[in-house]
Order: sequence, then structure tokens, then C-alpha cells
Amino acid sequence: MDGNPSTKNSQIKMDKWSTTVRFAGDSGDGMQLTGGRLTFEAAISGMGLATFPDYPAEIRAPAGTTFGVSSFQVRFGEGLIASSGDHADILVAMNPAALKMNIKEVIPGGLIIIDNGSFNDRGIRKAGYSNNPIEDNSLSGMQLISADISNLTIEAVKDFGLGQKDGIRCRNMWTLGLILWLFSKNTKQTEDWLIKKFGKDNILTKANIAALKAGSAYAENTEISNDILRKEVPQAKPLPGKWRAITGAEAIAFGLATGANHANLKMTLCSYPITPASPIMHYLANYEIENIGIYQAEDEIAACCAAIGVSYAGGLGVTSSSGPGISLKTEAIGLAISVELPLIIVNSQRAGPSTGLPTRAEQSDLMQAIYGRHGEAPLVVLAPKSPADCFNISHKAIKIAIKYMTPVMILSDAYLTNASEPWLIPDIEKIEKFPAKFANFIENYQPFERDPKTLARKWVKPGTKGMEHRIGGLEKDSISGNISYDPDNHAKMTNLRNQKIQNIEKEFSDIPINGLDNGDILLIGWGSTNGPISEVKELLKNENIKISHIQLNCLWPLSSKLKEIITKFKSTIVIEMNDGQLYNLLRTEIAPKANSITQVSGKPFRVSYLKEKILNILKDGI
Amino acid sequence: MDGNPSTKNSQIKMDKWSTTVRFAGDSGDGMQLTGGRLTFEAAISGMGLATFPDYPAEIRAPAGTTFGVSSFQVRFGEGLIASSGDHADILVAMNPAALKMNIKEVIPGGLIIIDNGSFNDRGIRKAGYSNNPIEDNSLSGMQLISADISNLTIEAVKDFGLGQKDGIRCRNMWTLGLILWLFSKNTKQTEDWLIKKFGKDNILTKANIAALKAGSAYAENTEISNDILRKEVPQAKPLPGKWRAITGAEAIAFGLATGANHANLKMTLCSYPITPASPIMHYLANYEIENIGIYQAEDEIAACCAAIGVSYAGGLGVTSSSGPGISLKTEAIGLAISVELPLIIVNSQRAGPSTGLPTRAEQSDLMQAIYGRHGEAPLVVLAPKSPADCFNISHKAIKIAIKYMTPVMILSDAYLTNASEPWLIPDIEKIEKFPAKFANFIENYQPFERDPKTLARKWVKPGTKGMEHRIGGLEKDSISGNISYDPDNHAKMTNLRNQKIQNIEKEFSDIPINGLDNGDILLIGWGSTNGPISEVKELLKNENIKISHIQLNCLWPLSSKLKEIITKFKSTIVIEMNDGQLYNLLRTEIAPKANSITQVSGKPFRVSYLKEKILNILKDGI
Amino acid sequence: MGINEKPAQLKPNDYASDQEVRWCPGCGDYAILNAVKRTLADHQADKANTVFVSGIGCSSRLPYYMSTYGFHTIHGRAPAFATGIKITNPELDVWVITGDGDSLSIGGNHFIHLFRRNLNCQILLFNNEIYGLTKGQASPASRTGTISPSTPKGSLESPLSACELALSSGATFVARGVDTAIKQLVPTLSKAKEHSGTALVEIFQNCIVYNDNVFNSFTEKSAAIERQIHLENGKPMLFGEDNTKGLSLSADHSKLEVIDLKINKKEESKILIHDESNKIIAYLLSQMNQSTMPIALGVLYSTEKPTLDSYYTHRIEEHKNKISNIMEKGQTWTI
Amino acid sequence: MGINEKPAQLKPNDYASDQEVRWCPGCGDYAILNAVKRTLADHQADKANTVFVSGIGCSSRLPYYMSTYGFHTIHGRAPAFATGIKITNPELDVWVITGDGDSLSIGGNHFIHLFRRNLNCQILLFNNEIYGLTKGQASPASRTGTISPSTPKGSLESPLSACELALSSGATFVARGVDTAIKQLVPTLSKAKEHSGTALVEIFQNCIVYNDNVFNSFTEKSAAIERQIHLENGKPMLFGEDNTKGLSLSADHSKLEVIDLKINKKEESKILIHDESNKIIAYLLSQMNQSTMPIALGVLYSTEKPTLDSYYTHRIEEHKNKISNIMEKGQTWTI
Ligand SMILES: Cc1ncc(C[n+]2csc(CCOP(=O)(O)OP(=O)(O)O)c2C)c(N)n1
Ligand SMILES: Cc1ncc(C[n+]2csc(CCOP(=O)(O)OP(=O)(O)O)c2C)c(N)n1
Ligand code: SF4
Ligand code: SF4
Ligand SMILES: [Mg+2]
Ligand SMILES: [Mg+2]
Repeated sequence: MDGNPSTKNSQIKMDKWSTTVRFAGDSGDGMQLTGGRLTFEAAISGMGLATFPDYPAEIRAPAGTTFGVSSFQVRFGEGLIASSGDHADILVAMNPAALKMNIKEVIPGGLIIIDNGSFNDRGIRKAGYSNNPIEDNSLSGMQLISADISNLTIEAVKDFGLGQKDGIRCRNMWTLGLILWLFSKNTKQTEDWLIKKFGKDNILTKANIAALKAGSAYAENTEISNDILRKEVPQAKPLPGKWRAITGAEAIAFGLATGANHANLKMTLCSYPITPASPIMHYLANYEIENIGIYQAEDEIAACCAAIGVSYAGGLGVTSSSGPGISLKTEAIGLAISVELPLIIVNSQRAGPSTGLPTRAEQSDLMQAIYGRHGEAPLVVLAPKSPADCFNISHKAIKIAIKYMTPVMILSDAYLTNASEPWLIPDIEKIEKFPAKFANFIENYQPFERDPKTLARKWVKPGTKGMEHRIGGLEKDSISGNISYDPDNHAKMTNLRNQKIQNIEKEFSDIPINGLDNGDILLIGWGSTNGPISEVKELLKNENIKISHIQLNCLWPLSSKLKEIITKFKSTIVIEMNDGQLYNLLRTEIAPKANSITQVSGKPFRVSYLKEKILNILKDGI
Repeated sequence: MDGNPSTKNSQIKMDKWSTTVRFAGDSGDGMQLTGGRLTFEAAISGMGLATFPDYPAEIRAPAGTTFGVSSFQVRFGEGLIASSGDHADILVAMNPAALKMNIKEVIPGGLIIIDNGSFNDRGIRKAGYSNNPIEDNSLSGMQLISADISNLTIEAVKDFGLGQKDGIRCRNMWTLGLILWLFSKNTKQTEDWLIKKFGKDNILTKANIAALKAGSAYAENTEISNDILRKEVPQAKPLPGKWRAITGAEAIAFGLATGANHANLKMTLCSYPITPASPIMHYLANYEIENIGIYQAEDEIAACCAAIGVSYAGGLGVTSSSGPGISLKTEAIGLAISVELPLIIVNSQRAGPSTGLPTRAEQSDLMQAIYGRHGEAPLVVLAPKSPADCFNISHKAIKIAIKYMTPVMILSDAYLTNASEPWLIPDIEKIEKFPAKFANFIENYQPFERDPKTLARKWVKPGTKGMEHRIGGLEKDSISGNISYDPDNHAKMTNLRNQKIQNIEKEFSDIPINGLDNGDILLIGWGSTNGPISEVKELLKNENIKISHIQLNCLWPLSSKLKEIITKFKSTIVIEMNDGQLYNLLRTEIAPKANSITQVSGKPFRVSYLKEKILNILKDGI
Repeated sequence: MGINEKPAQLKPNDYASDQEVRWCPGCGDYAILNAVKRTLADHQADKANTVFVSGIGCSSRLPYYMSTYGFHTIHGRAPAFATGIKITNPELDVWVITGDGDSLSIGGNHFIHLFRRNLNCQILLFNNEIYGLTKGQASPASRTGTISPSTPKGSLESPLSACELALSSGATFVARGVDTAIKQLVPTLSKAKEHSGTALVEIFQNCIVYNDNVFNSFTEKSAAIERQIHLENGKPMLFGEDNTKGLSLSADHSKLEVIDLKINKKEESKILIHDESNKIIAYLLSQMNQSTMPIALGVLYSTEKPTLDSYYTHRIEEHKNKISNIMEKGQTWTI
Repeated sequence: MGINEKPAQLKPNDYASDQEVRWCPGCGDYAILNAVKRTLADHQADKANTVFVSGIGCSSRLPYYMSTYGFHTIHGRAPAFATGIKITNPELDVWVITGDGDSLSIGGNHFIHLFRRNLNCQILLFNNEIYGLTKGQASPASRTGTISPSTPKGSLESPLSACELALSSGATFVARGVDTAIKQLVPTLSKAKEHSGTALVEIFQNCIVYNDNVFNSFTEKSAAIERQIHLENGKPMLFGEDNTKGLSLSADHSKLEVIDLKINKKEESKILIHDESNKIIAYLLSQMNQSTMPIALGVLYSTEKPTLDSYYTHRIEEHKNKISNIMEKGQTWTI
């Protein structure tokens, strides 16, 4: 344990069996792809892994500039790999700008692999260095592999008749070859993948394979072979079955599609492009799954209204957006609450107010999700805790929405959207099904009569004979649904709408406790912070602190079990990437004495940061 | 004191010097006008008064229907008249529907004045009565004046050559004459007013005066003259000066105009019509005050954006709406917060989620006002406590907005908008002025450099030479304002934006305590509930309960003084027209043990209801 | 939904709900409601298969008065709801009910995108050139100079023409009618219903409370014959007493002109034959200066184009993938 | 803001801010930025008096690159901000910068109302027929069949024409240019700046990442002469090699046609003379089928109408009441 947790660079090595590799280069350098390949190699060895792709800005910038740098971090290994790593053990930097923007992410003594072919005067100046960082000692204390990768690659591929420009594009395969060798992986899988991708006889295939092999050979032929970082990564023992890597966006797409399928409903995702929500729409558009469609509307308001129209017509309406787009949907969501139709709203949260930091993650839309509408307008708010959990939560959201005839908001974020983890592909036939029930013919049908248990009204498909009726956003009679200005009726309806949502807490009363169900400290998180919180809990548990952790999936309604769980701990710490929104919610009643750890920087928590903050709270007395 | 407060009809007579009169009829019957005249008569006698106009629906309905009934209640008298009365002492019902819709508002034993000329079969059926309520004993226990007012009016005006249709329109003056006589008022003022309105020789003037006099004469000539309700209303002693009656909407219009004037700014109210917000726009459009204009945009989003544009250009941007419209402004308000420009947002709250009950009051937009935006996006939330207070709060909102370069939201509601009270017209030259300061030329100007005290950035008018700069909604460097993706900068800016708003609590640290500054019970209200809360406090104080009351004007940031005040009382009760929103806010830190009294019916609190609830809380032990 | 699908003939009033109609007495909305009910009865429309979707406004209350399915949504967004409904169930006959404020002010964007996408539905725009429900403010359809609570000295802005805007957005059917002229309105609504694609019917509707008589110049009995031209496809554009006036294109092709046959019989050949598929003439018809020219009523424009609901449905039908297959696509590994 | 107002001549680059330009290398936005700077330099525009207001999109980043005042607002709403700015200070020269998604998708309503009100500003629509910033989804300007992440099998909807929509909304100035054709673009921007009222310039802009070469059919060097017609007011509508082709109106007045003078010299008299004030011809020019007709560039339409900022300002100047007087109006009483 580090005695001085406030030193910024104090790297706490989480566990001895994990390694974090970060690839950084221009947007055009193929860093995401290279990272993805390494991820896959790790995955098929059955290791745990977590990734963190980082796109600094939305626009593709001129080559060599700092704001054009794209990076991909992957952490893999045995044991608990829940976060993508505080710092990189290895950094691959394709040019000076990539080095500049990422050097502070590397642990002291880490390995840096540099293409010195790109460290010419122009490149160095563009990155904002005054001197060449390879030469001016600024990398001292780091292990450095500095090679003219550009030239080595061009040499390796020169036989295939690619021009200089195309040849140099194979640099990423060259570095991948080197990295694979470092981890004692051969290049076979990647070669097969290239063949599958471009075709066996394509010169691109040949050139890339040549570059890959050249990189691997280079590593073998230079003295870095003895480096401590060359670890034999042991085989882990995950559950048997068919696995794949999955990002949060894909998992939401699959979860929604599976949920709609299990509800026996045609689904349409009605959306409008926005970062980082768009991938969900793109995936669904590409999947071409039966009965699942997407509709790109003219704006977010229309998208939300169309989704409500879908549900009104007896389909499953889903709408998805981020920050500004979610704010725009506010009014329409209020109508869905008022007419009590199912609706799924996916919010891939991004950082900051207004346009903010579109590509960065934050959890600051929680209060808006719960309270952001005019009038008393309650709905259900759920949050997945990992890329794979996005599948479960999306699936469950649909169950809740149709069982209770209510909008459900799913709070994902920019991190979950893009991060990936290994996922045991489920047999969807074995997951609980919940076919939607439509009312057919009811004598003297009353549109707002409710199921006494769920308080849900009945869902009627237009087209059903004898059930014609009218609904709308004006206050309505609690039975007939006719417009009603009666004050007592309004009070009653307000109460019913609220009660219906409060009842749903039962559906989420099973809150798994990570650790013992009593002790000194209970960490409470929600959403994408599960990784670093799980890890810091393990770390502190190993230091003999009586610590447990719960990660809430349901933020509204709050479970009545929560209070019970909390009372069994001396102290509670609520951890979130905002200014303390869940903390404030819990303080009103459930955990009046909770502590709060927050971070609003647009970046995921570092485990070391959490450890420091928790220890500080402990020091101050709990 | 009533021992059984749960009986619905148990009228608690607040004080012996007040009377509540309710006029009810078709929309076309001139009830608002008649009520207004009586209000004026009461006002010029220097009495305290409060009014409650009630329009049941937005559309003018066919004559004689229950949903077309319009009513106007006025309460006047000596002593504290802060609410418009729980029940009416006198009801004027122009037709069966008006009787039906209003009879439950009358105290047992109250006086009902009926035009039996309109109680024909058709009218009775239209109102949904099966029998004539005048004849079937259903009014027993009430005092009844049943006259063929229609015919009496026609008779009274027949000499002036008006047709039957126009003649009958004078019915309202006939009833006013009767009412004036009941309160020993002569008809002189009203006659003068009619002459001023229509011209001396107009036959409308003559006919209306004739009807007025006929009503007065009728009262004098019938046995109701001895009725207990004929009270001599004593003269009260208000402050000397020039007085007028004012509604909340007018007071907001005046307060904004005066604030803009005192800030030395051109102001534009950018709005889109919506009930009940529109009157503010209408008043300002009609006033034609120098440098004050209105702009009706194509929707609420455009209205809010245009208002931000106004402030950006160096004017004072104001935008005003209700429920659905406020929800639509969410995204744009976030931008105003991010670029830190002054902006006034007036929310005339209405009842219910979605379209809800457009003409009814509620306070359920508080949480939305504070938290309803994506990202951490704090602003200032103020609430006037009476029609006249709307002037002060609007004026102060402008001061805060320009001093701190921040959006300020004013939470009014449907009740404040339309209700009126006497107002001592202020000498605006004597009110604090706060001329806006624009930065002229600054060497090396940095758009986000802040005043160390207020944390406000400088306001620069485009057109100022040498100060050209760019702003926008992306996260920005804390000094230069250039786009910044730096995590630490984002954390810093989030904190600065929040701190700036929190500092503003100092501006509202003077919280007047209505009563002693310690005791058993502290009632906390906000906004338009001031009337009934003040009255219930007086009532209970008179019953020897140690009770005080504060009515918060500033809901965000919450004053640090609040906690101090609260600790001096054994118990705190938060009273509001929603599901407990302020209550929840206060519970997190300031008043963890507070109690809550709420009502979500779209109607103002009844003093009797509050008394009952408070006594119940007392009984349960505080 | 052909005629005579049901055994018992439905009468117009069978399409009325049990809710009391709450418009102001004398409001033009009553006549339109009747025309709509008659149109449905003429088609013996299946109530269960008919959906009225509206925004907010006096006009938008119409769905409550129909015994069909109805959805009173939020201000300006009815087209978006209609889109969700039709792509989910293209069999439903969807009627969008809107006002000039609802569709041309807050809802302008959804209005134009509805035409661009050509959703198969009818959109009835009740144009009273005012915001009725919110007590009479000027709307984007109000004429310059309109006195209203928000424009006490007269509005300054120029009005939008709903038909012109629709044409420029790709509308495939644009028609006009007058609230009380039920004889012409019902056949126009009928054609709108039969049209495949978005069918706009702009209906001039008198708001007796806030904008009374604003259409008098062409709706008054005495004026109608000289100030209205009822278009019929393939027929010459004639109007006036004994059809003695006609429309022709001005020499510079910039506008339509009136030819008075009583004076200028020789020019008869210049009179245009109404061709519903000619968009440019439809533009000219929709733009005619109301102070000097008659108002064009009936179907101004009609053409065929694939509808959003049909091509959306078609695409969904092509989606054949099973979820499991998709999940297992790409790189997997087995343990 | 006449020429030579300042002693030192400003060069185009004096209008550049110190911020690094962050578009993709080769993006058409660079050329437009240069054209804008040149236009300002040609006018010796006062930097302090110039405001660039934009929505969100690649194109909407332009204000950051100008050394004038700049406001990067929210998606689709720039016209509304511009309106607030101009009614507060009509002296400012306001340029609205927007993309096809920004103005025709989410911002469609503000777009049409800007023209209806005729705010005195320039609106430059960077039309790359795609959402650039959000990584290439189809926009309302994308042609049917566009392959994109949200339309992997090709988009199904029909595109909107910005110019046609503007004309139908009351636009008083409608023009078009091509990003790289700076020689034609600068004079067009100049005219837009000089126009009193809302001046739309639609600029075809190549997005090399997501929609590369989509305008090639008329922007490629070899094609330009046969596929572009550069309109000049009062001049015949000629184009092609040696101006040997011209445009005329079809017999049924429904569209424009090409007359090839090499073949049909006799028909020369039918060739239209460009009259900027003829809205109907402007409609036809904006609608020309891109596969068979040339694209119309330059000023399609221009007319005069009072501007919102002038009449708003005029009205405010008429407001003479003092607050105190208004407060004391009506019924008061003195105690
Ligand atoms: C978001 C929102 N903004 C404003 C309103 C208030 N509002 C209701 S109807 C209406 C306009 C009605 O005008 P129009 O569409 O012409 O219908 P009409 O009443 O004239 O039939 C307005 C502004 C609202 N209900 N919701
Ligand atoms: C309210 C809102 N919705 C969506 C977005 C995401 N978004 C940013 S730019 C853009 C479209 C950009 O397209 P266009 O206007 O054509 O500009 P281009 O990038 O092509 O220049 C979208 C959808 C946003 N920022 N805000
Ligand atoms: S206000 Fe006008 S449009 Fe509305 S119901 Fe009354 S007459 Fe009809
Ligand atoms: S994505 Fe397209 S429009 Fe955007 S900067 Fe790149 S090339 Fe230009
Ligand atoms: Mg209207
Ligand atoms: Mg674009």
C-alpha cells in the first residue's frame, strides 16, 4: 500500500496478473482496429479484459495534431478485470502528438514503443514539443523501444507493389506483431482474420501479413526480449460456452431486440444521431433482425413522439439519445407518462452541461432522469453496470415497461457505449419471456381502469373492434379516461401515477452484495463505475478492511431494501461521476449519514483515486 | 375551533371582519368584470382583499353547460386578508350550471343569489340536474335570494331600445347593484366608471346604470335587508399613497420592466403563447414602455434561444412559459448556463404532467427548475409569494442575473398570475438601481476570467472594438474560453459554475420570520401559498400555539441561514402544492426531520385544510 | 375499407363519441366535424381501424368527438406520432388534425417532414389564422396587420401559406376547402382519404371569437361565386357567374391572371386546363393574391410517390435475421 | 461598413482567429472559410461589428476560426439566436452558419420562420448532404439511396431542396455556390451581404470522409461547363461550351427544358432572361432534375421586403411610455 496516496503519479499495481496496453496515433492510423485485435487475442485465451477507446474530439483533424489523436486501451489478465486500468503498462505511440497526449497515462517505468520515423521536425513542432522528446531526456525512467517503424514497414511490404502511402498504412500491423510477440502470442489468428477480411490473394492481405510478421520478428531479434514486461499470460478459467467481446452499445441493441422478441412485439428504435448514442441505432440498422427496425427522425422530439406512436399502435417504441437530445425529449416523455404507454428511453450520458464534452462519460443526468419534467411525472430509471450488463438491463426494461405500462429510462454513458468485455453469448430461448397482452374485447371498457396489483391500465391496439377510445395529455378521469378538471380526481391520479412507479421497487429488491452483508464500509455505486469500485473493494478487502459493495441497477424507484442493507454497515460511501446526485437522493431518507466521492472530469474513475479518497474518509473517522 | 376537522363542509370562520363573495355564470355573463368591480369598491375603502378568478377550461363552451362556467371569488375585510377565502359567504349563480359547479364552495348557511329566470327545464337539464334545485329542497340550510333577474333586468332597461339579447347582458350590473347594497355601498363609483367606459350618452351606459340601480333598489325593497350578511364593513388603515389592484402577471410585467430600466438595458420578452403564462406577454405588448419589447417566436425553444441572443447582444433577454413550454426550453437553458449569460425565465406553473390542467395552479416544477437539465447545470430559482411580490422578485431576478451572469428562473403559478391584491404603487426612482456594466477595452481580454467575488465573467457587447471573441456550449478553458477537452479543466469549470450559484445564497440571507424566531412549530412555504399559510399561522397563534412562518423566495441556492432558523423550533412543517419537492430538498441536509403537508389538486390550499393537517401532525407528537 | 364492408350502414352520427362537443357556439369546427363524419360514413369506414391524431388547439380537440380511436398528443407533434403509428400498423387509417398554430408555428418542422416522407395519412389543417385555444394571438398564418393580444398595433410578419410550404416539402396531395361549404368539403376529404401518401387539406375555418369573418371576402354567400374557383382535374379553370371567368398564366410566367370571357372571349384558349400533376401551376394557385384573385379550392395538386409506411414495412419484411445468429456473428471463441 | 472605412486595409487572413482549424484535411469547409474571409476583406468589414452564429455540426465550427464575434450555439437553433441578436442590435452584421442537418432536419422550423420574418442576415448553408460531425448518417438533403450507418441498405426518403423550401417560406434572397468555386462564391456571398433581408446561400460542400464526390456530376472540372449554369440578372440563361445551350419553359409550364442552340438556333427567342424577381422561375431553377439538367448557381431569386429587425426596431422606437405612467393607469385610489 502506498503511504502517500496524494502523489499524482503513484501507481498502485492492482494485481500481478494484468497488463494494460494503450495504442495511440492519428485517427487514420488504425489504433482502434489494432486494439481490437489484441483484445480478441486476449479474449480467446479466456482472460478477463476491459477496454477503453478514447476519441478526443468529434472531428477528424489534420494528421499529426494533438487534437487528432485517437487511442485505445485494453487491460487483460487473470483475476478481477473490471476496469480498463488506471495507467498503461505499455504505450504504443505512432507519432509525437500521440506521445504527448498519452505519456501521462503510462506508469513510471512503463514501456513506450515509438515510431521514430515520425519524429521529424515538422511532426515534433505540430505536437507542440520544442525538442525531440526521444532525445531530450524527457522519457527517462521509462523503457523505450524506438524504431523507425515507418521505414521498417515500408521495407517489409515493398514487394507487394503498394505505394509509399498505402505501404505505411501497415504500420499498425507491424506494431501488433511486436506486441503479440511480447505476450508470447503467435500471429496465426490475425493472419487468418486478414485473409478473411481482404481475401487470400489481395495484396493488402499479403502486405499486412508481411508487416505483422516483420514486427514480430523485430521483437524477437532485438534485446527487448528479456524485458520484465514479457509475461507469460496464464490461462484463466471462465464459464464454458461460446464467447465474444461486446460493447455496451451492442449489448443494448441485443438486449432491446431480445426483450422485444420475448414480449412478442415489433420494435422500432426512433432516434436522431448524436454522440455517443448513435452506435445503438447503427448496430440495430445493420443487424436486420426480424421485426426490429429503426427510424431516423428529423429531431429528438419527433423521435420520442414517433416512439410513443409505435407503442400506441401496439409495437415497442424505443428512443435513444444523449445530453442535449434527452433534454429535448422532456415534454414528450411527460405525455407518455400521462397516457401510460410503455416506452424505452436510452440515455447514453455524456459529460457537461449543454454541448459539453460529447465523447466523454459522466453520470450527471440522474436527477434529470428522475425529476426533469414539469408536473409530478414519475418514471422508472435503470442503469447497467458494465457493457455486458447492458444486455440484461435493456431486456428487463422492456419487461417493466409493458408490465406496468410506463416509460423506463436507461442511463448508459459514453464509457459503457464504447468499452467492451467478454460475454458468454446467452441462449435467449432460456431467458424469461413476457409476451405482451393486449386487451381484446371488454364489455364497457374503461381506458384507465387498472390492474389492482400492478396499477397498470390495459394496452389496447387500435384496430381492435369495440374498444375504440380516446387518450391524451390533459388530466383524465381515473376510470373512464375522459378529460376531467375535478380537483379530487387530479389528486387521485397524481397519487396513482406515483404509486404505480413506487411499486416497481419490488422488481429490484434483489440487490447483490459484493462482499459480506455487514461490515465497516459499504460502497454504493451505480452504472458504469462498477469496474473501478469492484476493484478498489477487492484491494481494500485484501488489506483487511471490512468492505462491501453494491452497484444499483434501479435508481428510481429506490428499493425499500436499501435502508436495511445500509444499516448493517458503519459507514456508507456513495461513489459517482457527478456532483453527488445519488448521494443527495439517498440522504433524504435512506442514508442520511452517507459520504460522497465524486469526480466530474469526463474520465472513468481510477482505482488509485478511489482508494485514496476512501482511505481519507476512513481517516477522518467513519 | 372545530373539533372535527375532517368533516368536509366544516367551515372555520377565519375572522369576523371578512366576507367572501363568489360570482358564477357563463363565460359570457361578465362574472370576471362584476367581481373586478366589487374588488375595486372594496379596495378604495382601504380594505385588505384577495381574489381568485377561476376558468374551468380553456375553451368557451356553449351557454348553460357546466364546463362553460366561469367564476370570480373575492374576499375582503379588515385584518389579515392573505388568501381568497376557503368558502364563499355569498354565491351569485346566474344559471343552473353555475349553481351546480359552485354550490359546494359555499359555507353552510351562506347566501345564494339565483336568477330563477334561467332555471327553466332546458337550463336545468343542461346543468345535469334532474330536478329544479330551487324547488327540490337541495338548497335547504342555505339562505336564498331567488329572483327572475333576467326579466327584472329586461324590464329595467327596456326604455333604452336594446333588444332582449343585449338587454339581458346587463344582468351582471343588476346583481352588482344588489351586492353593493348588501355592503352598504352606493352605486356612484360604478356609475362613473360606466360613463368613463362607454361615454355619457351611450345607451349601453344608460342601460347598465339602470340595471345597477334596479338591483340595488330590489335589495332595498325586499326582506333580505335584515339579513345577517349585511355587514357594515369598517374602514381599514393601510399605508398612505397611491394604490391600485394588481395581478401577479401585471406585477411580473412591471417588475421586469422596472428591473431592465434600473439595469439600463433594452429588454425583450421572447415568448410563445401558453396558458397561464401568456398574460405577461400581453401586458408588456400593450404597455409600450420605452425600450421594452416583446417577440412572439415560432415555439418555446426559439423563444428561449432568441432571449439568449438578446442577452448576448447586450440586451436583457427574458423568456416566459408554463409546463410543456418550460420543458421544451431545457436544452437552451443549458447553453445559457454554459456560456454564462444573463437570462430570465418565468415559469407560470400549471397543474399536472404533460398538458395536465392548464388553468390550474401547482408547484410541481420545483425539482425540474433546480435539476431538470442534463449535466451539472445549476441556475438560480426564485419564487414570489403574492401578486404584489411578483414585482419585487422579478426586479431582483434581473439584478442577480446580470451581477452573476447567470440564468434565473422565476416560479410563479396559475393562481398568482390571475389573482390580485391591493398594491401601493412604488416610486421606482427610489428603488435600488443596478446599471449593467459592459467591458469596453481590456488588454489581453480573456472571456472566462472571473470577478473573484461574484465569480461572474465579464459581459461584452458585440460591436465593442478589440474585444472580439467566441463562445459556445462545448466545455471551455476556464480562462481563455477556448474549447478544452482537458479533464481537470472540466472538473474545475463544473465546480466554478456550481460555486458561482451557491454564492448567491448571500443575496437572500434575509429571511423574514413571520412570528417569533423560536417556538414549537415553524411553517415553511414558498411561492403562492403564502396567503393560506400566513392565515393558518395567525389562527393557530391565536389558539396559543407557538408557531412561526417563513415563506422562501429563493429556492436555489438554499440559504445557509435556513438551518439556523429551523434549529430554533421543535418542529418544521413544509407546506407546498406538489408531492413534497421542497420537503425532500430540505431533508437532505437542512431539515432532516421536517414534516410535509402537500396538496396536488390544482386548487389553492384551504386554510381549514392546513389547520386540520397541522393539528394532526401536532397530535402525532412533534 | 371499401364501401359496404359492413352489413349495417353507419350514419355520420355513428362516428360521434359520447363526449359533449365543447367548441364555442358558431365555431367553424362544428361544420368540419360534420364533414369528417359524413366522409367516414360515405366510405363506411371501419371505426376500429380509424385513428384521429391531433396536437393541441381548439381544432385538436376533434378526436374526443369521434367514436374511433383517438390520440390528443402535444402541441405541434401530431405528425411524429402519426408516423410511429403508421410504421407499426400501416393498415390503420390515420387522420392528423391540426391548427395553423399547431402545424405552421411550433410544428412546422414535423409538418414539412411529413410531406417529405409521404406518410400515408390525411392531415386536416384547420386554418383560422389565429391561435384559438390560447385566446387569440396572431399565428404564422395571420395576415400582416392582425390585431391580437400579442400584436396590439397589428402584426408585422408575413403569413406562411400552408399549401405552398407543403408543395415545397414534397407533398403529393394538396387541397383546400371551406368549413361551411360541406358540399365541396366532403368530396375533397374523400379524395384525401383515397390518396396514397400524405394528403393535406387546408380548411378555412371561422373562429367567431378571435378572428371572426376573416375569410368573408370569399366565403360570404354574395362573394363566393366571384371569389372562389373550384378546381376539377382536366377541366378548364373557370369561375364566376355562369363560369365566365378563367385563369391564365401571365406573359412573364410569374403569376396567374383572370380572363373575363364576357369582355375577352377571344382569349378563351389561354385559359388553363387544371392538371393536378403540375406542381408549378399548383404553386401559382396556392399563391394567388387574395385581394385581386379568387381563392383556389378543391385539389390543387396530386401525384403518386411511394409512401413511408409502405417502404418502411417492406424493409422490415426483408429483415430475416435471428437474434442469436447476429449475436454469434463475428469473432467468437468457445470455452 | 463601406469600403475604405479603415486606414489599414484588412486582408482575408486578418479575419482568422488564433485557433487551429480542425476540419478533416481536404474538407470543403476550408474553401468556404476562405471565401468568407475574402468576402469580408473585399468589404473591409469591421470585425467588431460582425457576428458569426452557428448551430452544431462540422460546418458550425466556423465561428471559432474567425477573428470576429462568434457564438456556437445548439443544434438547429442558430436562426433563433440570430433573431435575438438582430432585434437587440440591428447594426451588427450577422452571419448564420449551418449545415444541411442543422438547418433542414432539427432546425427546419427556425429555418422557414427566418425567411418568413426576413431578418436582415446572411445564412450560409453548408450542404454536404450528410451529417458530418456525427459520423455520416443520411440527412434530409441526402439523395434517396444514400448508404450510411443508419441506412445501410440505402436511404428511402426523398431529399428536401433548401432553396425551394426557402422560397416557399417567403425568402427574399436565394443563391447557390460550390465550395471550391471561390471565384463565383465570393461575389455571391458579397451580394448576400449587401442584400437587405434574409439571404440564403446554399453551398455545395464536399465531405471527403462521409460523402465524397457526391457533387462530382457538376463540380468535376470536365463536367462544370456543361452541368452548371451561372445565373446573371437580366441576362439570358445560357450555359455550356461557348454558351450554346439555354433554358426555356416547357409547353405545359411545368418545368424548364434545355435548348441546344447548335441544333435549334431558331428557338433562341424562347430562352428565358433571368429575372431575379420572378419567384416561379426561381422555383423551377431550384427544382431542376440533377440527372438531366444543369445545376443553377448564383442568385436564383432576390426581392425587397421590410426586414424583421427594421420593423421591430421601428416599433420599439414608438414605445414612449414611462413605467410609472403605465403603473398608474386605470383604477387607482389614494390613501
Ligand atoms: C408546448 C406547448 N406550447 C404552447 C401551448 C399552448 N397552446 C395550446 S394550443 C396553441 C395554439 C393553438 O392554435 P392553433 O393550432 O391555430 O389551433 P386553434 O386553437 O386555432 O384551433 C398554443 C400556443 C401548449 N399547449 N404546448
Ligand atoms: C440536440 C442535438 N441533437 C443532436 C446532436 C448531434 N449532432 C451534432 S451535429 C449533427 C448533424 C451535423 O450535420 P450537419 O448539420 O449537416 O453538419 P455537418 O457536420 O455535415 O457540417 C448532429 C446530429 C446535437 N449536438 N444536439
Ligand atoms: S376560440 Fe375560435 S376556434 Fe376555438 S372553439 Fe372558439 S370559435 Fe372555435
Ligand atoms: S467529416 Fe466531412 S464535413 Fe466534417 S470536417 Fe470531415 S470532411 Fe468536413
Ligand atoms: Mg388556429
Ligand atoms: Mg452536413
